Amino acid sequence: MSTDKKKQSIFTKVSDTNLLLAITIVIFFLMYIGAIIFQGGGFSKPQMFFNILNANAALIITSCGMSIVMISGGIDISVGGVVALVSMCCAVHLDQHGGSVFGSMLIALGIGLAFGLVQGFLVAYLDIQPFIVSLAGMFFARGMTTIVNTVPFNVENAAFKALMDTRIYIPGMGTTNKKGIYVPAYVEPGVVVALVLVALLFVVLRWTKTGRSFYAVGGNKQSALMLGINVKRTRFISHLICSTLAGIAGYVYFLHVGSGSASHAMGMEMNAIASSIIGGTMLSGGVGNIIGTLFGVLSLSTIQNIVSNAGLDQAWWTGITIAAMLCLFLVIQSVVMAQKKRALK
Amino acid sequence: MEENRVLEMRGIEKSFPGVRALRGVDFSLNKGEIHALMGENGAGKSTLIKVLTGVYTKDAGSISMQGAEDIQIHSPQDAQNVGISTVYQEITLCPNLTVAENMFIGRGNGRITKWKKMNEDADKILRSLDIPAAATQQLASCSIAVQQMVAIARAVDMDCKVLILDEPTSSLDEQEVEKLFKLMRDLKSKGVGIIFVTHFLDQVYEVCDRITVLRDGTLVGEYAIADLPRVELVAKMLGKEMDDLSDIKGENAAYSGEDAGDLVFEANGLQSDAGIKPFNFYIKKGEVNGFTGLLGSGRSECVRAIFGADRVIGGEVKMHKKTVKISKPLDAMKNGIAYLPEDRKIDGIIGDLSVRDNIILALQVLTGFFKPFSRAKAQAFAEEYIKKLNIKTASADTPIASLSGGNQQKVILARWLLMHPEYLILDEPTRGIDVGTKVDIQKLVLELASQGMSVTFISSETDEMIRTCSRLVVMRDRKTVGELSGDDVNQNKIMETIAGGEAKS
Amino acid sequence: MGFKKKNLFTVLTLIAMPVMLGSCVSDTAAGTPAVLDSEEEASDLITIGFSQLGAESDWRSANTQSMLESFTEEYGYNMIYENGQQKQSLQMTALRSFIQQDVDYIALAPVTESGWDGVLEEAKEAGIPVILVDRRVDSDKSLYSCWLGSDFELESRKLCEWLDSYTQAKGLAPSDLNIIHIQGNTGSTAQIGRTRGLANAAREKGWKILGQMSADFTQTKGREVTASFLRRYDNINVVYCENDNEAIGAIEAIEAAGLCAGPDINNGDILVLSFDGTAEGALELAREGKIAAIAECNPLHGPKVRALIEELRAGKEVSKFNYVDERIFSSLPEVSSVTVDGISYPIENIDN
Amino acid sequence: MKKIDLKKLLSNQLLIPFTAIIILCIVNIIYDCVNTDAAFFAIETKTNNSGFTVFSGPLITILDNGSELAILAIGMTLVTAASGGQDISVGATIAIAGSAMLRVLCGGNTRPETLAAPIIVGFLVACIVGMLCGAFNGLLVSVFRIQPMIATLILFTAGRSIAAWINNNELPIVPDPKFAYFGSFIPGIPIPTTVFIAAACIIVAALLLKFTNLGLYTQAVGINESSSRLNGINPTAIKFISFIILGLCVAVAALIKVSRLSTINYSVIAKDIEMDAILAVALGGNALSGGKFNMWASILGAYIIQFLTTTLYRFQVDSSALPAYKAVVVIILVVFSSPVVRDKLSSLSNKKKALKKGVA
Repeated sequence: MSTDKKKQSIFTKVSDTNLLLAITIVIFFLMYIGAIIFQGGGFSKPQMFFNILNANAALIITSCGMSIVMISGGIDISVGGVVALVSMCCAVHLDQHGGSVFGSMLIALGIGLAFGLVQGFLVAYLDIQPFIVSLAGMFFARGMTTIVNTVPFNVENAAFKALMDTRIYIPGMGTTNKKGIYVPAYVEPGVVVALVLVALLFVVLRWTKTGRSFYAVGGNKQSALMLGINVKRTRFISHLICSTLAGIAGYVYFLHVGSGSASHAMGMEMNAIASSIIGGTMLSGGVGNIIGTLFGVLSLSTIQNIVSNAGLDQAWWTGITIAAMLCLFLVIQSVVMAQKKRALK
Repeated sequence: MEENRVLEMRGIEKSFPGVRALRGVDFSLNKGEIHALMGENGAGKSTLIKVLTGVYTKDAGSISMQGAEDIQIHSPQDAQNVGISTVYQEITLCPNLTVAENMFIGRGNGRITKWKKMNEDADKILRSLDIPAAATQQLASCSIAVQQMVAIARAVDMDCKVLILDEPTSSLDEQEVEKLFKLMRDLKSKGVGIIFVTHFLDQVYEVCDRITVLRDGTLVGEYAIADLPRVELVAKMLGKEMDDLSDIKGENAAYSGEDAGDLVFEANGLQSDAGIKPFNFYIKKGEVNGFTGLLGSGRSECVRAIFGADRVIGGEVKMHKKTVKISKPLDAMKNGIAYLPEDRKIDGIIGDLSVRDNIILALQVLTGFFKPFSRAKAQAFAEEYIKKLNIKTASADTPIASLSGGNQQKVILARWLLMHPEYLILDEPTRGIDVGTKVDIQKLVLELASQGMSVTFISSETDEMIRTCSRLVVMRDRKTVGELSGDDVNQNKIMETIAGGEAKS
Repeated sequence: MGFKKKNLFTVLTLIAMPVMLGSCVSDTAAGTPAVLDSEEEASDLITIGFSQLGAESDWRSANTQSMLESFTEEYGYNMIYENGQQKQSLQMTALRSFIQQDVDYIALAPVTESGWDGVLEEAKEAGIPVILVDRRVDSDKSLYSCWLGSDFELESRKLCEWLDSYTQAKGLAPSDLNIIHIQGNTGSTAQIGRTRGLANAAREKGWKILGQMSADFTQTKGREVTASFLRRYDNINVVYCENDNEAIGAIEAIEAAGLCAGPDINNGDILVLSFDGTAEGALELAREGKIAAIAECNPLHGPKVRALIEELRAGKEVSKFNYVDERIFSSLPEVSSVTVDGISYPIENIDN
Repeated sequence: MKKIDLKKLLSNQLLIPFTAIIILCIVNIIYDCVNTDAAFFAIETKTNNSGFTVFSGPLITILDNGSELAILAIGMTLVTAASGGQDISVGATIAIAGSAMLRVLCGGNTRPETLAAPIIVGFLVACIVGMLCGAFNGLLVSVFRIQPMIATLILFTAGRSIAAWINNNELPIVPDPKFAYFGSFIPGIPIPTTVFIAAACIIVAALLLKFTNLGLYTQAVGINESSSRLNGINPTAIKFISFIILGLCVAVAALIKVSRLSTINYSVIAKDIEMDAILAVALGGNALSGGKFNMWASILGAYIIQFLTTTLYRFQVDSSALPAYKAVVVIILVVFSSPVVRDKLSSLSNKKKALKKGVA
């Protein structure tokens, strides 16, 4: 018994997932507090945080989908394309075909499901590399967006504009500005959808059978098979969920932006991957947490706000700081994992 | 099927391209019994287990359990449903999940994982089997031994009637082995039939009730522990009739060149991070010596330290009495040392490359990055050794992965012989190879020795060592326990040293 | 390197990275006075948030530079500048963060005309006046205090008048003109004005417009679009570009296709027309005659915007639409001046 | 060769690229018959603006525009073979290398009259910068053992911003007309210079593979890293070298891309070229999980992608709708080369054969 006790240092007690989650949350709060101290101005007001949520509701949903695929050992870089395709199709449906808001929601879900079924089948049952399948998915989605409608345009449909402008006011968090006017704090409906999905996915991953089988398949595909888990079905479902979430995220993005354009959600898939990694998901599979991914997205957008508020008018600072942060997290993860492995030897 | 029989296998046949792995094997297991399955490498032990667990499907024969005649097992799930559970040597659990999850996942108990109940059940089982792990602990943070016991706990919790342990103790230290035996005795008292596949003789005599011995795919016999003394078991495993094979050592005169006696390679206090204790070792020109001992006694780790395959952390190495620094395989190769690794699949062959590329690889690395062989030269090298070692291959272009085990081994051997090494290390060169190729390889080794090459030969088949080596270093539990030379190199002496007595050097 | 040493090395870089990152982000933050001391002496400095739509062309960079130079401390202002990178969503977030940062005035150069109602209402509720720069929005006029920019349609009508008088001087009938039309960002005020000017002129004067395609005011797209037109038609003699960068790209495509951009339209040359007149390369091409004529679009809005804000601070009423004065350049002597709606505009040569 | 037995040809790696070329040729021939004026295979001579006779026609455009992709395919094949992963930072590194080159050539002011340094110096700087980026990726992949796609995601995110930072977001234009020759025509020579550059790179690659063991070692490391280590190869070094070589290819591609416009646009230059480069390697029939590779198949794959793009342009397909068609082609090729489908097909054909034999 004694040898095992010696190895029970705090390091090995906490599971990989929780350890990386702790790192992410600590760094996020450090950054946010740092921003409040250094940048004063907007950050001290709660609405700034809500603005981050409003602007990134779609990214939160896609990143959760991406985390699920990464946890089960795959990858899906078509999510950005799907978001752009969904917003264009809904825009065209609403304005040119005079469709209803509910009809556009069905279209969004339909596109997500379609991509999920095709890509899931190719990856799980034909055993083709997820990278290539989703690369083709990205090409197809980006191409179709311009085929559906070449010119970007804003939606005029009244019912939709009403939905777009609905604000969910949060009592008591507003602030009165210099001119003595009370500016209420509000959140967009998309944010509510995103947070509900995060909670739902957390429950799925934590408690349901399929949720746990994502982790098992991601941890070791061979052992998962021997333990009696249907590996093919699990990988199929992971891709299905990821693309369906991309469909929903597409609608949330459409709600936020209110227009269809081929250049929408450019590079969103890379931001989703970056957020998942910052959130503690490992691409090698088996490790990851939805809450971590949520904080990953928040960290990413806080960095973007810090950089733009710092008056750095050149756009390049955001790219460099995000890359530096991603590099920092990757190196921390690889060192922590190596440390942990050595502690067990 | 008698009353207390839990498993009966009759006339099991299984063959692979070129090799008949199982020839009409019978096997029976009683309730509440620990039954050892013994046999040298390539005797068909693992094939029999894989047939029983559904990884392979049998060509002929019948498997029947209590109350179910001639059942068909095509997948691990089928075996699990019938009550046969297996714990493999490389543990098939998910390191990233918690102990409790590994015990209960994939067993279809409802849609929702009730964490609290699952952890309580897991803790109850772990405590009942006295396994030092907490249900909420991540599996990767437990030691290999604990992980194995968790796998056993999972099998037990699925109320399995037959529990197969495939070489569970190969990477455990004494305390952990003791804990495992206590667990096995508990299960035996609860009526579970346990098949214990192992190499370790003393472990068999300590815990098993009956032994089945296999050799070259045939059933040698089934004996109770009491009426099968240790030396007789070894004899049955190695097959008596192997002795009257001509003593090929005599055919080749020992190397008699004028520098016959001087030292080619010397190591003192050599130690690597692979967990072996510091050891001394030397080999003269034209001498064939060997490391012997049971599986897991540290034989491979010693030669990997010599070759620089593992990270050397201590000791000194001399070539022709001049100290040399060997920190990585390339240094050893430059000093004329060649190493045929133990595991062909992981360390030997480069699967998709052609036979020709596999043969010329080592010499190519030595010749240099900027001096690739011309196509013709490489083809000439390949054809020379394909003829010399009569490697059965369609052409020099076929990928090595599609060759049989024996031919793959010959290609790797050709790779190192092409380098014309001064000192050749062969680690289990004849494992899992048909008997014909085995004798070829043994003859070749002695022929090379007579031409002045010094060879270290490692094999778990002691008769092979006796027929080829003039000096044997005996290993047990990662330490050298003795050295035999001259006429000490015989069956009984080896068995004594391995079994435990200090051999006089 | 043994794993131990390598691991030490990684820990060192880890510590260095955030420190370096932190210092460079914070020191530049401290560098620009705009943010740090906005709390203490907020009283006398007027903070103004400027959301520029991007940095896609030289005209845009000149416009940004002029705004930055005219709202510095000596004039009693401090400006928070945000680059929208051609994305409406980024500009909307910028405006919302200005509202949070409690700025006194907001200047907005909108990337497209529509979709601004929501955020402009928020600014109105927060009592922050909004001044539109360069491009218009289709939202209700009450949502912004005023607009300043060029009269794009006037620029285009001046250029079309020049084309008409030049081709007549060269003895060409309107029907011999084959024009391809390289448009700017679809939906932007500049594009809408300059397209409407050409469309009306073509209808009145009977010109043929062979093809019309957007090149987003960038040189790369300008080159691609012109190249694809040249592959499809071989009788093109006029290329109407909606900014300098597109014109530079168009000329490169023309030369790459083995044709010649120049004044001699009668035997094979292609007349290239352009707007803005700020890109150095374009002025150079105009001097050589490769660009026949450029309608200036004056990017220096800074001083005029400051004047408007001074009037607003003094409480005076400000007219809704204000125009900057603009000229038209050409190095070809045939046409000396053009008259539009009775006002005559001299054709100035490039140097002054 | 005696009777070409179909089985060997069928399993040969060049099967996919060849079928793709044949299909595309047929499609173009049909297009030619439909509208008589367009002749796909004709190479006409035209005089360009500086009065020199130049070849032009669809075939020439394929060779001209496909050259960057072919050069990148060389580097990408080695990286995929050695590290078993993909480098998605290629587009961004082209932006960095191009920006550095322009910074050196234009000496910091956006509209220089004369070159601040000779073109060769600019190119050398681009090579160094390209190799530095390759080294950064190589370090993360080989030393820190981070998955290639994730390691290169860092440069993918930061690349275009670094490029913009080097030139302070200015768009400098190179004044010297000689610089533009690389991207277009050298006066007097009818064939576009990019074709020569691509040919030179392919020859260098051929020499590299013929006169060094790079090919053998890369494949050995890709297939079985631990066994190659035991044979004296240093896997970390081989992976690192493959990223450095890709860095060089990036520098050459940057030279061509920047000289086509003699200026640079950070967000648009070489957009999504990394996806095409990876596609080229896959079209060449090379496994994306590393190991055995055929360099010529990848280069062929690169030209096939350009062949497909040019064909689609001839069908008046809008450039931004093109990826959709490309996606369909990729899916078809990948499905037919996937092991599962191949087993199904071969078991199907065996059944047919058995049936025939049974019947006969």
